[in-house]
Amino acid sequence: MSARLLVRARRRLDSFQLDVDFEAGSETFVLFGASGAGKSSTLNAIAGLLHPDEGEITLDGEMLFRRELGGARVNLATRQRGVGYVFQNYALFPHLNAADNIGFAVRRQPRAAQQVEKMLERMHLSHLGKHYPHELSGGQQQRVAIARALAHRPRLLLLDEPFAALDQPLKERLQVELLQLRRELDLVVLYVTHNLDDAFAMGDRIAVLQEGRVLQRGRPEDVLAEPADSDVAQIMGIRNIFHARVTARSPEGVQFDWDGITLQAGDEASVDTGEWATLYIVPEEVKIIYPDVPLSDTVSHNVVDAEVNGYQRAATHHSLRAKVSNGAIVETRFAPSAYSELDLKAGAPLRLALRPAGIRVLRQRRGKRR
Amino acid sequence: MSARLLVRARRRLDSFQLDVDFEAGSETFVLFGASGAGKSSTLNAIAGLLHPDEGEITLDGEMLFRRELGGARVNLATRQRGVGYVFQNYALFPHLNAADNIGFAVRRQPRAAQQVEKMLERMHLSHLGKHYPHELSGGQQQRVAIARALAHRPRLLLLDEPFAALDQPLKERLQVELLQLRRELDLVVLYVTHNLDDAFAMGDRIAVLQEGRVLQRGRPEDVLAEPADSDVAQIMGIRNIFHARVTARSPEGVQFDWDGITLQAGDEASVDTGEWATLYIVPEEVKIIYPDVPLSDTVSHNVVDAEVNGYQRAATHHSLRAKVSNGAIVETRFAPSAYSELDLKAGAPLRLALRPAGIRVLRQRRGKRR
Amino acid sequence: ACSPAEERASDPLLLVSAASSLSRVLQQIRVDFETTTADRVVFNFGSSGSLTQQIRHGATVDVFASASQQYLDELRHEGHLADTGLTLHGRLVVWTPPDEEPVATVDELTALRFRRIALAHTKLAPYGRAAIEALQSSHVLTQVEPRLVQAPDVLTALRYAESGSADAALTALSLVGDTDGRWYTVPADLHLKVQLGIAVATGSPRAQQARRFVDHLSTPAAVSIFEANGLFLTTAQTAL
Amino acid sequence: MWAPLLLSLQVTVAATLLIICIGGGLAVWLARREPRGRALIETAIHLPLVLPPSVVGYYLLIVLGRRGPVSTWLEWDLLFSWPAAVIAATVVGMPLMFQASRAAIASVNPDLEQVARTLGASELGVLWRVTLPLARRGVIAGVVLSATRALGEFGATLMVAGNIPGRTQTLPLAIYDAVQSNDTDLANAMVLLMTAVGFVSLWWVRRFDIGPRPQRSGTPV
Amino acid sequence: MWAPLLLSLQVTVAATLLIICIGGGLAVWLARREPRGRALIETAIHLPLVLPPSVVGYYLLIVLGRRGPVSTWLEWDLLFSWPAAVIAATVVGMPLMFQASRAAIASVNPDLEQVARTLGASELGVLWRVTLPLARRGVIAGVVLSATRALGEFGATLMVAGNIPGRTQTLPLAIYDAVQSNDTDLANAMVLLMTAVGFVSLWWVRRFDIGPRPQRSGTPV
Ligand SMILES: Nc1ncnc2c1ncn2[C@@H]1O[C@H](COP(=O)(O)OP(=O)(O)OP(=O)(O)O)[C@@H](O)[C@H]1O
Ligand SMILES: Nc1ncnc2c1ncn2[C@@H]1O[C@H](COP(=O)(O)OP(=O)(O)OP(=O)(O)O)[C@@H](O)[C@H]1O
Ligand SMILES: [Mg+2]
Ligand SMILES: [Mg+2]
Repeated sequence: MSARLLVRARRRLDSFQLDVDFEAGSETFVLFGASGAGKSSTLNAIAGLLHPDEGEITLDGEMLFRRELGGARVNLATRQRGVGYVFQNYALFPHLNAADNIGFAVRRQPRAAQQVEKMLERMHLSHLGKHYPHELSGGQQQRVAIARALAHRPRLLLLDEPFAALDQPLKERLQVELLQLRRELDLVVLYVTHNLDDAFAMGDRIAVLQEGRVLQRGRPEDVLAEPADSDVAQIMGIRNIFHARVTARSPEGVQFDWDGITLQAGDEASVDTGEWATLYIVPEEVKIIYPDVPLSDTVSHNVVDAEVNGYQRAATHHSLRAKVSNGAIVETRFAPSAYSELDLKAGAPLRLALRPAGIRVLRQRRGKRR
Repeated sequence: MSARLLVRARRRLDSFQLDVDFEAGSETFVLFGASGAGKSSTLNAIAGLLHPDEGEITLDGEMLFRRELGGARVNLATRQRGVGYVFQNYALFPHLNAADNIGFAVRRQPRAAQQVEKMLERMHLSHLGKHYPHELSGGQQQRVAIARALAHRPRLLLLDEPFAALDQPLKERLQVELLQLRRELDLVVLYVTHNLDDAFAMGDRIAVLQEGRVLQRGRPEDVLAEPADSDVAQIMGIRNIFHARVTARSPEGVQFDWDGITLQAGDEASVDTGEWATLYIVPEEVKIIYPDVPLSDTVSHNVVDAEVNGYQRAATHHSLRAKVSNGAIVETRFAPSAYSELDLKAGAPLRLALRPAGIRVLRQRRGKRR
Repeated sequence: ACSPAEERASDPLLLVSAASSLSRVLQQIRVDFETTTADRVVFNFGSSGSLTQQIRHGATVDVFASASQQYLDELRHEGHLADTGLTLHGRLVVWTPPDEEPVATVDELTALRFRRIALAHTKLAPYGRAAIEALQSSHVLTQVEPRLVQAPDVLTALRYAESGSADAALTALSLVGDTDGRWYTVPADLHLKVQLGIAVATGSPRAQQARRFVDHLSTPAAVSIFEANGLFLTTAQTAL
Repeated sequence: MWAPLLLSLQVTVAATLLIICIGGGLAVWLARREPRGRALIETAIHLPLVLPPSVVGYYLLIVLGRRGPVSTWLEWDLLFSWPAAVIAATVVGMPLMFQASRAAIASVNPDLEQVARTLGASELGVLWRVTLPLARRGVIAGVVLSATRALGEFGATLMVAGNIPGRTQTLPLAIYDAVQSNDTDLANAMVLLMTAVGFVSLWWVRRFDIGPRPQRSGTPV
Repeated sequence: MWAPLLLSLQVTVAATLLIICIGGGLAVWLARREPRGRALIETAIHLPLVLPPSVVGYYLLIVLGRRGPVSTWLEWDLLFSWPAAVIAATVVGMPLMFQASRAAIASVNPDLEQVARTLGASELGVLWRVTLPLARRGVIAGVVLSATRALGEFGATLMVAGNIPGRTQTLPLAIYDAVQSNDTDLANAMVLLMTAVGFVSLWWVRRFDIGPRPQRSGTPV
């Protein structure tokens, strides 16, 4: 039988209510959500470190936990659950050096020393086996924690932001190794992250969490392409989400009234005239119009007046936030070299073209207005 | 006088040797480097938690530390250095709740309660003031640590991966706030990160660290555009770095012999025929050639045979690693939707076009061969 | 109001340091004494050795009642005690618990039913020394020696037997009066006299009252209380 | 029965305060430092624990006695007064406070002390607001142990303070007297009283012991 | 002087082992749990600390005596033998071990115990490989305190073991005798010997105390 994890758990923590429900097979299943969404609490429940008020957790058909009105109670001890857990704060044993931390579970096994040696190597820590946790850098500590969980050979691997303290090249290498290992050992891996790229790189499927609940599950591409509602869209990093009313439909697309601005969208969304819709504008498709250059064809639609509100740089793009005439803030993204001649200080006036191809409608169930 | 921090410190830690040297003004100065590069150790030295074997640290003209052959020794107590330090592991006081952690330094000041309240609000933690650290999520703990350091009103802010546990939207908001605050208070901010986008978003200037040494300093865009050597290039996330020999120069560009493959580069690098050069290929400019479609103009140069070596997904792009005929691994990047018809399983043969415009030469001092 | 020492010096209470084994009899005499005079007495009970050390190192007491004449002599020699005082002697008894057949001679202690025989410290306590002598004079010491259990003082020796931890105790007649058990008084000629002494301290800030108290101890009323408790007056050196 | 109890409480409170100050101070001093002769200092502190209390009392007698330094230099005649009982209880209870709280203080995560320093706390502030709260349990254990030891102190007290009813007779001494004079009922009553005092104070002190939170700053579990 | 020393060491070692097992076990049990009547249990453990040792000895005498349960049910006649001294020392030293190690065990970061459980450690394994090593300092403090207390135990021992030279006369009893008989030289010599024993054992135990590393898993500082 293939590996399979079922989780249904409800737990009140003060003012926070955890109420999650998902299943994962032999795959990397990503728990994605903002800070405080309940990701770590979910892992704790699965590991048996947090007892749900109600719920059921099974792994490969074996009941790990069950507590329900009228049902028999089950609560398998943590050590019998066969999980490997990388804590968000690592929780390394301060009295053991790196090698002994990793060897904690396997110490008694034959060839334990070699196993530990191999793990250290895998984590690029060979020279640091004798270091105690407080003699390791943050990223080195994190790798020891990963190695320790792996060495235990679990059925189910719980990773709480396991690469958050690692640099990009190292992270990528370890991610590849982890995926390989997962396949070899047919593990269920739960992977907590709030980095979208990591979610895509690792996740066969993803669950989007907010305030303790699972908002949407699915393949990462699918969730990004069709977020269930504007909350999911926002969590998935989609920018420029707005509500607008459909004023007309034509073969070329839909026309919206967006708080006083008329928008022409290329999207052939199945929305009817008069309805409210949630739409988003892809920031790369928002262009800044050079004031003294005649409008080219590509930027001749949806031209709005705006005012610079903020400017941010990243390695491969810059982004600018502008307040458009109806008061909304629109983000635009472009190559670092673009628009360098323009004056983009906060408050400077400018004109934006919101290209129709970049205006998409969220295919959502009747959304709440925000 | 404008704020100014000078750091020169040397310290042996077991097999690791810290040997840093940089200065920062009223700006956000990013310490960038791989795991174990010595970033945290550098901050510790500045805060007075690690004593250099030799060196000198001054802040706004005041000597914080000095220890030199034949010089008078200075070692200002940590509490007099006026630093605010966000530890990589947060180091929250477990016996104090969030509000009391934040108020630790200001407790006695008038209006301390309001100050704390405001800080909690700023960090989006208003409802969690009464929670103890172990009742907070990882990201919430991290924000408490940031608020605590800020509330102290330091002259110099040391941030050790301060947003590593936060989701993207929250991180961006806090980054903007932090930059504002820095400007208002005219602080020197040292910002440790290994996330390139963060380095660009926050860093007025950046220092690239490796094995305890500063390899290069400068504006992030400049360092990325002109990395001092292939190590820096690699740390800055530049892919496909290779060594090749210049075989010819022509008005259109340079021709290289890359371990048996002839490469045409668009770059007008100042390299002479016969010289060795370090070059890199921008992964976005590597195109996969559809086997049955005639070569278009854009992909007619530098066509090489290759074999799929790995495939990785991210949110906004996918990337493929291919082993080309001379044995090198070349990474290519493309939109998630591209090439979906192709069979890109590991081992599948394919042809790549390395567009001349994407082949750049590192302007470096005589580099070591790797 | 001032230093503790001055406070104590001006305190009208007469402080009598006394061996714990004398506590019963001295309490009775105090009642008698306090009905005849206006003086008030307070006791400081302890082991004679400790009390001796206290006096030696300058503790302010008015009267010292030692379970061992030897300590008294030492202190007197060192000048801590005045000549005023009296000497008593006690009687050694073989005490047996109520459920045990009492003995009629010391020899009977060789009987095997006496698996453990408690006695006081054989070097420091006069009753302990006397017990050894009595056993020796009865020619049974070598036989019973392995069965002897040495308690720190006569009181504890009695407790051992009372609690059933020992089958018999060689203890003081002065202690057994109110016990349930039975006892055999060892003939006085089997051991050297067990001498107890009471004397006035030279450092006493209430020398007058102290002497009055010591004098009272040799009055017929006090002597009869002593005798009722198994203690007998040997000599008395009165103050006047 | 009540006079000895009150005196005992008075002596215990005074001794405990002294023990907390001196023993706690020594513990703080020696928790992280390694002064030369540290082992000697520690042995000296522990000595009253290995010696029979009455022998400790004997040495105290010499120190406090008429020819001792306290009497000749300070002109304090403390023998047979309740302060002498306080001194005896202090000396005998000290090692308990010292050892238990030193261990706890040495176990505090130094990072947390460091971060307090970066926040401008003085060394005293660090001690008071970080180290001691985090070492709370061990320090309280030390206080409990030394206070109960002080409450039960007997041998050394008997030696230097005497056993004078109404003046220096503490509850343990009264119990001893009662046992000696075979007054089992009184003895048992006073033992019960002692037990009650112990129970109440343990119960009271436990509230601090549990404290607000466990010592960690981890992820919720 | 040498016979009492050897006997003292023998008694101390045996008592310390008992204390570690029983006191340590109770500490582990009560460190994290709140069974009903916990305060009562703790009071009972602490009782020997608040009572004068000789009174403890008196009660032990009753328990161990010929009419007590140990003698009548178990048919063990322990009085006036060295095992009785061991029992006296154990009872008197127990609260020190209990209190000091309970505090240390309760202060261990529960996350670390949890992570050990996820790594398949049994409860005993967690205790042995995580909790105790991390509570090391406090546990050692407890052992040191109770061992030295056992070494110096006098009042209760005197009561139940007697003071039989060569058989049950431990070093403290010998010192007491010497002091009582005003043999100052012998007393001082034996006190010096006691001090030396204390010094050597403290010095020896300190090696474990310092241990490999401070208790934290933080960034290097
Ligand atoms: N013991 C507790 N008592 C009260 N509230 C708690 C407790 N533990 C957690 N919480 C709350 O539960 C919520 C979820 O916490 P959790 O650690 O699961 O978040 P998370 O998704 O892992 O966040 P992060 O990405 O910041 O680590 C948080 O708001 C936190 O404050
Ligand atoms: N006390 C110590 N003893 C020995 N080596 C140490 C000690 N402290 C740190 N090191 C070593 O020094 C190097 C630098 O550590 P540092 O914490 O400064 O790295 P870092 O750049 O902050 O890395 P990361 O991004 O992983 O946090 C590491 O290799 C670490 O193992
Ligand atoms: Mg978390
Ligand atoms: Mg670091």
